[in-house]
Amino acid sequence: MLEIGPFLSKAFQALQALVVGYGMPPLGAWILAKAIQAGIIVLLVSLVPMVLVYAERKVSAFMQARLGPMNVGPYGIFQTLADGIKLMFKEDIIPIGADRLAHTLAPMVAVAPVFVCFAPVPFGKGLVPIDLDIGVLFIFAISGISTIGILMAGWGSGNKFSMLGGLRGAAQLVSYEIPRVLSVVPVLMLYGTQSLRGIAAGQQGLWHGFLPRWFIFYPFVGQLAFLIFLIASVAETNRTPFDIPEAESELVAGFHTEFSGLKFALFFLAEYAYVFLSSAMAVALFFGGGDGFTAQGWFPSWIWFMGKTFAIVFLFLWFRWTFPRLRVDRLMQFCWKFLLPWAIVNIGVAGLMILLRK
Amino acid sequence: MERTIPTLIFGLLAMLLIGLSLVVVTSRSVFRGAVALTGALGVVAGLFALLGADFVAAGQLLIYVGGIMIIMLFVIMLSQRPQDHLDRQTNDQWVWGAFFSLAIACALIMQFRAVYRGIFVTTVATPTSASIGRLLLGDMVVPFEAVSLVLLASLVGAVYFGLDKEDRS
Amino acid sequence: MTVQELLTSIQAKFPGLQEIPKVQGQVRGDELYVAVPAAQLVELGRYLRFDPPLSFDYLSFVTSIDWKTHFEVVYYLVSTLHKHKLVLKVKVEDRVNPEVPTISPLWPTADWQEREIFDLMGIRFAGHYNLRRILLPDDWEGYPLRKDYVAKPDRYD
Amino acid sequence: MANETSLPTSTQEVFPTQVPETGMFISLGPQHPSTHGVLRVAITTDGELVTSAQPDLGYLHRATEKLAEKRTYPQIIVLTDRLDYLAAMTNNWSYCLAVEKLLGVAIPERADYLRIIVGELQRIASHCVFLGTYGIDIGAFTPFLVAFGRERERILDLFEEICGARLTYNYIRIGGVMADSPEGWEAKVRQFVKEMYGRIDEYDTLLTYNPIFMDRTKDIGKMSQEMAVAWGITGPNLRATGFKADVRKDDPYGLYAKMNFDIPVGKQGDCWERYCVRVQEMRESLKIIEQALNALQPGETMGKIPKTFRVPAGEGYGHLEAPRGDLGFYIVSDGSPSPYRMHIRPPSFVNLQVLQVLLKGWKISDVIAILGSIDIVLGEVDR
Repeated sequence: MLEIGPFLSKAFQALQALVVGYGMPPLGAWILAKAIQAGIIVLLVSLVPMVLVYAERKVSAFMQARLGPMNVGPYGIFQTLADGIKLMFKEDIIPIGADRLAHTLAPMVAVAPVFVCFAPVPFGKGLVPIDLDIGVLFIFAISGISTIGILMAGWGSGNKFSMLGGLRGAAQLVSYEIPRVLSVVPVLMLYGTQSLRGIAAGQQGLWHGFLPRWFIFYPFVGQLAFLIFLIASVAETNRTPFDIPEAESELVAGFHTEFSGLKFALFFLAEYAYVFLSSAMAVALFFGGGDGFTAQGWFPSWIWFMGKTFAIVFLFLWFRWTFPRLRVDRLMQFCWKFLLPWAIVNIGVAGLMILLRK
Repeated sequence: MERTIPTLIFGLLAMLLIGLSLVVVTSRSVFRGAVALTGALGVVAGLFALLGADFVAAGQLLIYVGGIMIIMLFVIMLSQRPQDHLDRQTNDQWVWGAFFSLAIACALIMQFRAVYRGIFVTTVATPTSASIGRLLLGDMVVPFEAVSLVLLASLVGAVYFGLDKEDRS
Repeated sequence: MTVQELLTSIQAKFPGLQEIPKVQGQVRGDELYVAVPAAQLVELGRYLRFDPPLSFDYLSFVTSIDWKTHFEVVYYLVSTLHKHKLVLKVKVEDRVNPEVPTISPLWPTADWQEREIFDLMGIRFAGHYNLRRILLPDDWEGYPLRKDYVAKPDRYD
Repeated sequence: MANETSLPTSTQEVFPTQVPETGMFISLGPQHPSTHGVLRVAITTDGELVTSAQPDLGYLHRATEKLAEKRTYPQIIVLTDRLDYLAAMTNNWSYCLAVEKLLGVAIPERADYLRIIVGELQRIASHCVFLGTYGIDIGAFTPFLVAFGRERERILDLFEEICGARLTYNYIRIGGVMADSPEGWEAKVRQFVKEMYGRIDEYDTLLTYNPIFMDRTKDIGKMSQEMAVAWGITGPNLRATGFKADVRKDDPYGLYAKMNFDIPVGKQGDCWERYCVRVQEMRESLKIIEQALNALQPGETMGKIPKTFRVPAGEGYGHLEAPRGDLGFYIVSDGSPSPYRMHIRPPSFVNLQVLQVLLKGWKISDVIAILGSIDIVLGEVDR
C-alpha cells in the first residue's frame, strides 16, 4: 500500500509544527506549507504535459503505422525534453505590426490559470491541495480566463489568420462553456456538493456488489452527462474535431501563428495541461476519483486516479487522430442545437430522479 | 497579524483595481482598454473572495471575465483592425468627468468612514452556495425570474435589430 | 459524324471555309482541320457550339504557333456527345500587333488558355475581360515563346 | 444539353465581376499549408463568405514548352517528369503517345501492358496522395500517413525496382519502355493488388463515410455538368458531375480497348463525390492491373527505334487519361531533331480556372475543401 495522502499530510503537519517551534507564527507556517504544496502542483502540471506530448506522439504514431520518436533516449522518451530545451533557446519573434504588450502577455494569460485550476482536484485519498467548497465552479471560473489569452494572441499578432483564429476561438469557447457547465449540474444535484473531493467520496462502494457507484453508471443521466462533458471538454481544449481556432489547413496555425520559442511552448503547455485537467475532472465527477471498485485494495487511490485520468486522456488523443475537423458554423449548431438542449433535459431527468428517490 | 494580512491584500487589490480602471479610461487602444477592464473585473472577484463570498467571486469570474468580457473583446475584434489601435478614447469633457468622479469618490469615502471602524470579515471562506441557492429559488424567486424575463426581452430585441431590413417584416 | 460530313455541315453555313489540305510527306492526325479567318471565328464558334448535330461543347485546348512569318492560333474542339473532333486554325499575319477575337464567352475554359497565349506569345484576344500576364511576372518584357525572343540576362545569370 | 438560349450575352455574365471594394482581403498563399504548392488565391470575404476569388499562378513556371524547342525528342521525356510530379508515368506516356503518332511506330505488346500496369499503379499512387492531403485539408491527419506513407511508398518501391527512380521515372520511352520488369516484380505487383483492395476499404471506414467528413464535403462546391464541360474540366472532377467521360473509353490508347473496367461517376459534382470517384477509381485501376498482369507475355519491350531518329514534319496530338484528367501533348514538327513547337494541355491548369466562379458564396473553410477536391499539382499548372 502506497497511500501517500496520509503520509503527506502528516509530513506537512510535522513541518508546520517544526517551524512554529522555531518561532514562526502559525499562519506563516500554514502559508509555507501551502506554498510547498503549490510548488508540487506547479511542478506536476508542468511535467504532465511533457508526458502527454510524448504519449500523443507515440499514440498517433501507432495509429498511423509508424514509430514516432525513437532516437533521443530509449524509445525516444527524452524527445519532448529535447524539444522543450530547443524551444527555450529559439528566437522570440514579434511581428512589426503586432501589439507588443498583448503579444507578450497572451501566452502567460493563457497558461497561468491552469495551474490555479488544479487546486481543488482530489488526486487521491487525502491528496486534495485545497478542498474548496465551490471546487467545480472554481475550476470553470478560472479556466475561462485562458480564453482571454487566446483572444489577446489573436489580436496582438497583427495577422489576419491569427485574428480569425482568435475570433473563432472566442465564439467556440464561450459557447461550449455553457453545455459543459450544465452537464455537470446533475452531478452536483445528486451529490449535493460542489466540492470535487466530496463528489468523488460520494461515489465509493458498489451497487449490488459488483457495479461501482460511479456517476457514469446512473442510468441515462450519467452517460449523457459524461458524453456532453467529454465533447464540450474536447472543444474547450481546442483539439480535433473542434480545433477550428488553430485549424492548420485553413488558418495556418490560428491564434498562435506568430508565436515562437518559449511563448509557443507556453500555449502548448496550456493545451495539454487543460487536457489533463479535463480528464482529471471527468474522473472525479463521473468515475469515482480514486475509487478502485472491486479491486479496491490492489493499488493506492492516487494510482487509480492517475490511471483513469490517462485512460480519458487517451480518448482525447484517439479523437484527435481519427476525426476530421468540423466546419465553424456546424460546430456552433452542434453546440446550441444538440448539446445545450440535451444538457437541459439531463438536468430535468436528474431532478425527477431525486424526486422519485424521496 | 490576523488582521494585517487581509488588509494588506485588500490594499494591493484596491490599488490594482484603481490602476486597471485608469488604464480602461486612458488607453488609446480599445482592445487594451477592454483587457484592462477584464483584469479589473477579475480583481473585483478577488475582493469578493476576500470578503468570504466564494460563490459570488467564482460567479463574477465565470460570468464577467469568462463570458461578458470575451464577447466584448469579440465585438472589438470583429469591428476593428489591429492596425488602427491609436484612437483617442477621451473627449473634451474628460476634465469634468474626472472632477465628478473624484467628487463622488470623496463623498463615498466620507460616508463609509463613519461606518468603517476597522472591522473586517474573517478570511475563512464559509460555504455560501447553499444559502444563495435557497435565497434565489426560495424567498427571491419572483425577482429572480423577473430579471431573467428582462434579459429575454433584451435578447429578443437584439435579434430583431440584428436581422436584415428585409427579414424584419 | 465523319470528317467529310462535318466539313459539309460547316460549309453549308459558312461557304467560304476550306479544309486545310494535308501537305505531301507530312504527318497529321485524322481530325478535320479547318482554316478560319479571325473575323468569322466567333460566329463559327457559336454555330459549332450550339448547333445540335455539331455541339462542340468541349474545347480541349487553345494554343499558338509562331511560324516566323505569321502566327497561328489552334483550337482543338471535341463534342462530348457525338465524339467527333475538329481543329480550327486562325492565321494572324500582323506580327507587330497580332489580334484575334476571344472565344471565352462561348467556352469559358479558353479564359486562362488565352491569357497564357497572350503571356507567352503576345497575341491579343480582343474582348477578353481580363487579359493580363498569367504565368510570368507582370513587368516581364517580351514574349518568350516567339521564335525571335532573345533572353535578357537578369540578376541571376 | 446546352442550347443557344443559354448563351451569355457578355463576358461579365460568365466571368466574375471586378473585385469588390468592401470586405476583408485574404491572400491565401503562396505560403499556406493548404494550397498544395505555391499557389496564391486572392480572396475577398464578407465575414466568412467568399465574395471573389482570383487564383494567382506562375510561381513554379519553368518554361517547359520553350525548353522543349531546344531539346531532342528523347530528352524531352525528362522534362515531362517534372510537370505533374505526382504522376510522372502518365506524363511520360502521354508525351510518347504524341511522338509515336508522328513517327507511326508500333509498340511491342509487352511494353504496352507494362505501360498500363505502371500507368494504373501511378493513378493509385496519385490518388493516394490526394486522399491523404484531402484528409489533412479537412483536418484528419491519419489518412495522410496511411495512404501516403504506407500504400504510396509500396508503389514507389515497385517503381524503384522497375526503373530506379521514385519520383521522376523517365521509364516510358518513345517506342516502348526503358527496361523489362525485373524478376519477381510481377508477383510483387500481384501481392500489392491483393492487399490494396482491403486497404481501400480501410480508407472508406476511416474517412469516406465519417459523418464529420461527409458533413464537410457533401453538397459543398457543387458543379453542374454544363458548367464542368464548358470550363473544360476533365478527369474525376468531371465524372463526379455524372458525366461518363474517360479518355480510356472515349478515345482508347494503348491496349485499353481490351480492358474491362467501369467508369465511376457521381451525381451532383460536390466535393464528396469528387473524392468518392477517386477512391472508386483506385478499385477500377486494381482491376485493370490484374487483367494486364494476366495478359502479360514475355517478349520485346522496345520497338524498332534507332538511337537517333528524325521525326517527320507535321503535327500530332496525343492525349490520355492522367490521374487528374485529360493530359495532352500537341507537337508540331518541322523534321528537325527537336520539336518546332510543343504545347501541353495540362488538366490541373484547366481544372483550376473554375475556382474563379466555384468559390463564390462559400465559407473560408469550404474554400479549402473545394480547392483540395479539385486536386491540382502546381508543377503542372505552372509548367
